[in-house]
Amino acid sequence: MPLDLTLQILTSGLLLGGLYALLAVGLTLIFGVLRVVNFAHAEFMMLGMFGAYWLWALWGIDPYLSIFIVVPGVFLLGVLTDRLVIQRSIGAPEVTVVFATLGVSIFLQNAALTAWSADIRSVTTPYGSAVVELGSVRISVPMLVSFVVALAFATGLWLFLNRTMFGKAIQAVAQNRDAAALMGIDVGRVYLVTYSVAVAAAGAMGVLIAPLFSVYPRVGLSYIVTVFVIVVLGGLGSVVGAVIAALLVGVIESVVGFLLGTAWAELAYFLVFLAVLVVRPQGLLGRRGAEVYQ
Amino acid sequence: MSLLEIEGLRVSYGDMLALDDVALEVGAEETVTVLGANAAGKTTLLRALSGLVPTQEGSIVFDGEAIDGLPPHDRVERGLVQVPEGRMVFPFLNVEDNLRLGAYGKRAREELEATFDRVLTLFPRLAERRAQLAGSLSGGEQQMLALGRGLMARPRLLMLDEPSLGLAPRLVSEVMERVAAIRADRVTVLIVEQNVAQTLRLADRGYVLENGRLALSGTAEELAASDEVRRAYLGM
Amino acid sequence: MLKRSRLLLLLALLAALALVVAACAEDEAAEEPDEDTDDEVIDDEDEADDDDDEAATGDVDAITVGALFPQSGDLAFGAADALEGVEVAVEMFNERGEHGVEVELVTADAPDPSGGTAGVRQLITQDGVDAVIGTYASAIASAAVPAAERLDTLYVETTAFAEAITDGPQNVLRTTISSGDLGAYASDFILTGLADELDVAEDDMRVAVVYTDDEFGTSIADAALDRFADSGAELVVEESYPAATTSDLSSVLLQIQQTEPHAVVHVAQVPDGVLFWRQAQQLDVNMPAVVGAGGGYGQVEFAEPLGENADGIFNIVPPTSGSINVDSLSDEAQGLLADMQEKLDEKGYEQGNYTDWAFMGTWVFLNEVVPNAASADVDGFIDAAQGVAVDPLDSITGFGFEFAGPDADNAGQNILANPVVQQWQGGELVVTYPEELAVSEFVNVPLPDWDERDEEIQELEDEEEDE
Amino acid sequence: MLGIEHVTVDFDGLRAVDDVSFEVAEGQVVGLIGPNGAGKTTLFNVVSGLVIPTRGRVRLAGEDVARLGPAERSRRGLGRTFQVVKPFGGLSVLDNVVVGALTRGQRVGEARETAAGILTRLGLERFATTTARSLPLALRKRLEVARALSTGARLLLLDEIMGGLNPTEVNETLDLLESLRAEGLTFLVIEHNMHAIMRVAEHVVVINQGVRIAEGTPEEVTQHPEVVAAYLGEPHESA
Amino acid sequence: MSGATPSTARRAVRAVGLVLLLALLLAVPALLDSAYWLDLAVMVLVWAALASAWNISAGYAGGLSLGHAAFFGVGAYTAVLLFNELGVSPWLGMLVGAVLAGLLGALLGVITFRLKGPFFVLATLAFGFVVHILAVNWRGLTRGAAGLTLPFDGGPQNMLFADLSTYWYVGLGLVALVLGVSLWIERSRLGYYLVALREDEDAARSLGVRVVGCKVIAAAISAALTAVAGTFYATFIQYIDPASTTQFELSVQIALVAIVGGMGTALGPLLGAVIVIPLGEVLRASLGGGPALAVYGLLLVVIVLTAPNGLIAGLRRVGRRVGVATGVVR
Repeated sequence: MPLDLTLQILTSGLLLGGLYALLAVGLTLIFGVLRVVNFAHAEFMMLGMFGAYWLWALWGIDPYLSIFIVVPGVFLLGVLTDRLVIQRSIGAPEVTVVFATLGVSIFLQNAALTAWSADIRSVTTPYGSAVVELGSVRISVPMLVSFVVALAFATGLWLFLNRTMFGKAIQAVAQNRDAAALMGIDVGRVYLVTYSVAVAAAGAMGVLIAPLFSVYPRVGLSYIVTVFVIVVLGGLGSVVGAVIAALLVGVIESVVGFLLGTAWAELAYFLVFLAVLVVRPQGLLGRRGAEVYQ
Repeated sequence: MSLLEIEGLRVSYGDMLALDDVALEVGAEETVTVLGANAAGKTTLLRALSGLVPTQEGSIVFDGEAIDGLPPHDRVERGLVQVPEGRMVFPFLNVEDNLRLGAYGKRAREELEATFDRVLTLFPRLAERRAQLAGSLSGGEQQMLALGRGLMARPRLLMLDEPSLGLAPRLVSEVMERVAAIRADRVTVLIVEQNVAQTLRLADRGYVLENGRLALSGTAEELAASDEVRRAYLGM
Repeated sequence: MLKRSRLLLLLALLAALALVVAACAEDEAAEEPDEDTDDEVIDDEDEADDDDDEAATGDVDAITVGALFPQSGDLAFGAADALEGVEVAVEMFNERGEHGVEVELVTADAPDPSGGTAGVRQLITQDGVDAVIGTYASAIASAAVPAAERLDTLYVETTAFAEAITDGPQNVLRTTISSGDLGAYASDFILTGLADELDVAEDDMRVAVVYTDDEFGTSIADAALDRFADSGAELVVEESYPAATTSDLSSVLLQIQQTEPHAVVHVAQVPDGVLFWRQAQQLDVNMPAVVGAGGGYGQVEFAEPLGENADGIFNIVPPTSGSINVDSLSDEAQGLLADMQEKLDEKGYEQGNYTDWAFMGTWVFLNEVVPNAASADVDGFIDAAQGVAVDPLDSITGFGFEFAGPDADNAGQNILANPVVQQWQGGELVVTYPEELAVSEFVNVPLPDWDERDEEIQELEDEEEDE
Repeated sequence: MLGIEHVTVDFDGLRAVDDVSFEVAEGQVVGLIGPNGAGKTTLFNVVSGLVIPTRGRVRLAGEDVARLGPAERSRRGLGRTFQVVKPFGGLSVLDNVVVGALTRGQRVGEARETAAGILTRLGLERFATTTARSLPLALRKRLEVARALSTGARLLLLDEIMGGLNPTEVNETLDLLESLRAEGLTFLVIEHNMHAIMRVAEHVVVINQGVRIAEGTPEEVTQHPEVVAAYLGEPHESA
Repeated sequence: MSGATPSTARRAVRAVGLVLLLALLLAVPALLDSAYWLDLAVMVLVWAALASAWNISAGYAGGLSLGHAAFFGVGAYTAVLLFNELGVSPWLGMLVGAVLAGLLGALLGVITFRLKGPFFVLATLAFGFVVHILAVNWRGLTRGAAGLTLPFDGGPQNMLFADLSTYWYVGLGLVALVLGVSLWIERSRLGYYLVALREDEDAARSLGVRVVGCKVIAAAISAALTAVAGTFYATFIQYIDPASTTQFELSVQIALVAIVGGMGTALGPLLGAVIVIPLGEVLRASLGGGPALAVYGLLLVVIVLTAPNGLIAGLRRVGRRVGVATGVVR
């Protein structure tokens, strides 16, 4: 394979991985802290996309501006979801923990379908197809932007978790909820903030990819399953692991897709996913103990 | 006036009764111990006091105010602090972070640096291991950390759940010495222990729980002299 | 536990009973359907009472037809056009009254395959219809047609393209094309008309086929691939992907870039269609010609986000009055079209592609098949259908009608249903091939390279900045 | 009957059991004592197969059972109770015991009879239809014993079954142990109630901090200075 | 033991109730004078069987599977392919499908028995996707998304009936089979073991319960019964494609029906099907597909949050109250 082509394939894969990372980091954080697998995660991305679309379609607001309106909106929706559903499912029987977010996902998807129909909509921006050329490698500008934002978010989150008192409180809750409560940490508030920030990140991703991808109620499906794979590979609960795994999966998808075809790439990573779950449930990059389900 | 007053406390998990009609009192600057066999309800009592398990009946009054319905962090804010059984340090955070998290509440945070220095003086080992992950400490060190972390919250009433659990005899004595030091610092202490003899030497008064009910109470001397206690817990 | 064993015993009994009853019921079932249908018709339609007796003797004077389309669920919105087409056809037929046949229309909802089966049963056994007209969605039709076959009833398919519909069932007349025809026609066009225009010999053509892994994508691609395999053209890329879960097509595009095909057949939905073109531009993948086959490529939602970049992209579809040059149709057909449009206006309906196909299919069935049927049952209709011969220029859709015989592989298929080639020009789809139906010339053949277009865009951006 | 040979267990770098060896002869009642957290329960988990030791071996009736899981060990005659009781909360008391009887290979009907018999013997028959979850703690401990017996075990590991019982109940339990022992069963017993241990155990093993610190008759070990220190933290003076 | 034996009055009520129910069930085709409703009734039976079969591995053994559509698909595809390619009667194809699905279920059981909570759920989800991707892409066998039509080669010997009411009776037989197996499991050795494992795995193992064996057998039985329902569905609809047989959404709905009704009981999933399927149909007919599914989602959330034991638990409470009020129950 010529070098140019190889570089282009790797770059495309990395950029794609960047998109996944923004979803994966939030999903893994929710699991790590709340021990809840958020099946509704990609629906918040979908809502972010719709937010960007409508602000653009109705008032011509550019997605890179509307992100400052949409993300707080999605954050509030996260607060609402957390209050109404998530907090009530914590400590409940397993069936509640698993199916409550699945129910939220079904609800949001179809509420969007009801409100906005199954029509497929696209945001058109002058930079939608803009490209930066790095030697012979071409990098889509919106992809690059979301890639940078994803990495910045992941880095910021990492710094927040490790450098601030509240971040450490979040870690404390993840490591031992009861002990954290006994330190005077308001566990409910930690849950609320974690969940809402994570889904707001998903909403941000929705806005960022709006210039590239079409918007429709079921768009979340294209991502959620891949992101599950990533989060498990990276080790449920591990932010750093999620980022690395996201980039890895992006590259694998791109390379296998080029060599073998898209359909088989999908099959391949599901098999890897199963194998990892069975052989090393803490993930390829996760630390031992994180997989213990409490 | 008592710092803590409990009356008619009842806790159950599902249809299983864990505590039934428990009444107990802790005066200011007193050290009180709760004795009892495994699963007699001692840990449940402390968890109920901290708000980690809901109570079905009865009242908990702390410093003249009913705190029954308050969430755990509000109770900590009022100075009702617990060092839980099994230490429960945050294994993937370092010693310093563990300690600082102890002072997470608003009241404690105001004096964080001063308390921090004092705790490190009290537990020099922790000062040496400041940057080490808590999970990598030995059992004794983890217990010291848990105690220190509890002190960081500037407790008015410090509840200790089995602080000597699983420690070597030498360490047990060390822990007890620290508890005595804490007590000398005019902190009120409510201690749950299996190590009955040492605890009774430390405590002013004590209660004995049996199957979730209060079976006996009295001064430490009375309890230590009680045949029942001696036979059941001292193995004599 | 005593009670449990008792319950178990009862259940075993119940199971046994159920099986026995099932076996008994089956004995009766063989003769039941016909009786059922007749009873219902007599019960339900007082007016038709006498006519129905006569029908047994020969000519059909009155029939009931059922229209089966998704009226709820995700597909309802798109399917509304089709149902309206059927409705208008029936109304106009009754108003004209040329053949002395009275037609009653009943409708049923079919949101999904199992709904399709249920709808067919409802129409045939409850409403006593003599034929069912459907269905808009292929998967639903694939379930509904066998269900009607089981009840010995004719199924007229006006709008669904799935191959399977005319691949086996003996009770079907499909008035529209099958998806295989779309694929085959795409290949034919690439190898002939397009090759000419690109000035490449057929045997030198390099082609790529990229498609979604759904029924629509695979059946079209299979037919196209078959046709290419028989030709001298070289297939350089064949790639399928799941439309619902694909968020990146760069690997496909890079393969195309490497192999430089002259033409790409792309069967897509809207989101992946848009993504394909946006990424092609980003990756600077140049394709001289891209031929879509309905689906995403046929919709405004596809072209709009691409703006000028859509100009010159091909799309293969069955023609409609809206896309062809209607002036070339026969006067009769033009009159019919005008009447239909008047009727649509009257009822406040919009005319869409599916309106045309459903209208014309129903119209042909009512005017050419029903009056010539010896009896109002599946045999009578299928026999009568053999005599149908409608010229393409006598149809408002621009394709004619003639049905494959019962012995053919594709029994019941309208073998005159030929697609046309459209091109996106200025945000609209216009027929550019074959010439007799074309309303416009080819543009952008071959498609300009991206760097040439980038300049245009750059200029545009500069202008915006100036403002 | 049971041989524990150089068993060591590490949990995440912490040594819970450190090179412990001892034997339990057939028909014996051996007491295993030590302060809370000494590693007694971990040792039980090693013997019953729930924890794989880092090093060392367990022999059951002469057979090395290292490769066998808990179920297989149970089927070789090993029964146990749990210190933190683990009833099948949603099942009735009778059904809890039926599960054990079934693994002996009995049919459901037989198993129910066996279970009912065991409940009667342990004085639990009144609670047969009660949901296990709603039993008081003392009775749940007894249910643990009933369940362990139901498998037809020859060697029973009893983990603090007398904790929280009143003196009368303790005596009843001790009587039961003695009668079972008379039938040829072997016991390894963890108990805090020294009085009870003194009465039933002929041999006592003391561990502390995962290390075996003494072994002998109950009288011997209670005099052992290291044992006294382990329990009371310092040389015993006041009593 | 006086409380264990039901009173005579109670038994009499039970017996009368059962006979009435049986009569009612047999009379359904006559009562439902509409193909539409009878059709729906048959679908209720399909879902009752599916939810019941799911319940065997999820309710009794505690493994919340989100991949059961895979087994449904195996049952449907095996029977249809055997009939279309080799002319094997679907009655036989049903057995082959059940065996295949059973083996597949056992395989899944072997690789997932150690996984807990969300890890198990995600593993079954991935497994479901693997089967779905194969159904879509192994086009040589399955014809991919184009799906397979079961030609109407009528006659009971091919499990194809012109008459709808016959499907109802066969469906009743199917439900009776699954319910029978459920009840048998409940009172058999396996049932005791499964519930013991669900309640406390360590305790069960220490009593000699073999974890792998039990979980694998439960998974296999559950998968095989799901496949049987798949075959029945295929002969009923006569058309199958990946979207209607192996899709993730189908797995979710199977679980949803069982959860709404009540997991871990033999009758709960049946109740779930009787409520959820007609409700879904009515909602869809009156509100349209999107809103109906939105209500579905809300229903799922509300049920798992407020009544994780399902509606059957509530029904039982009401039943007991009525019983007490009428003096039938002491």
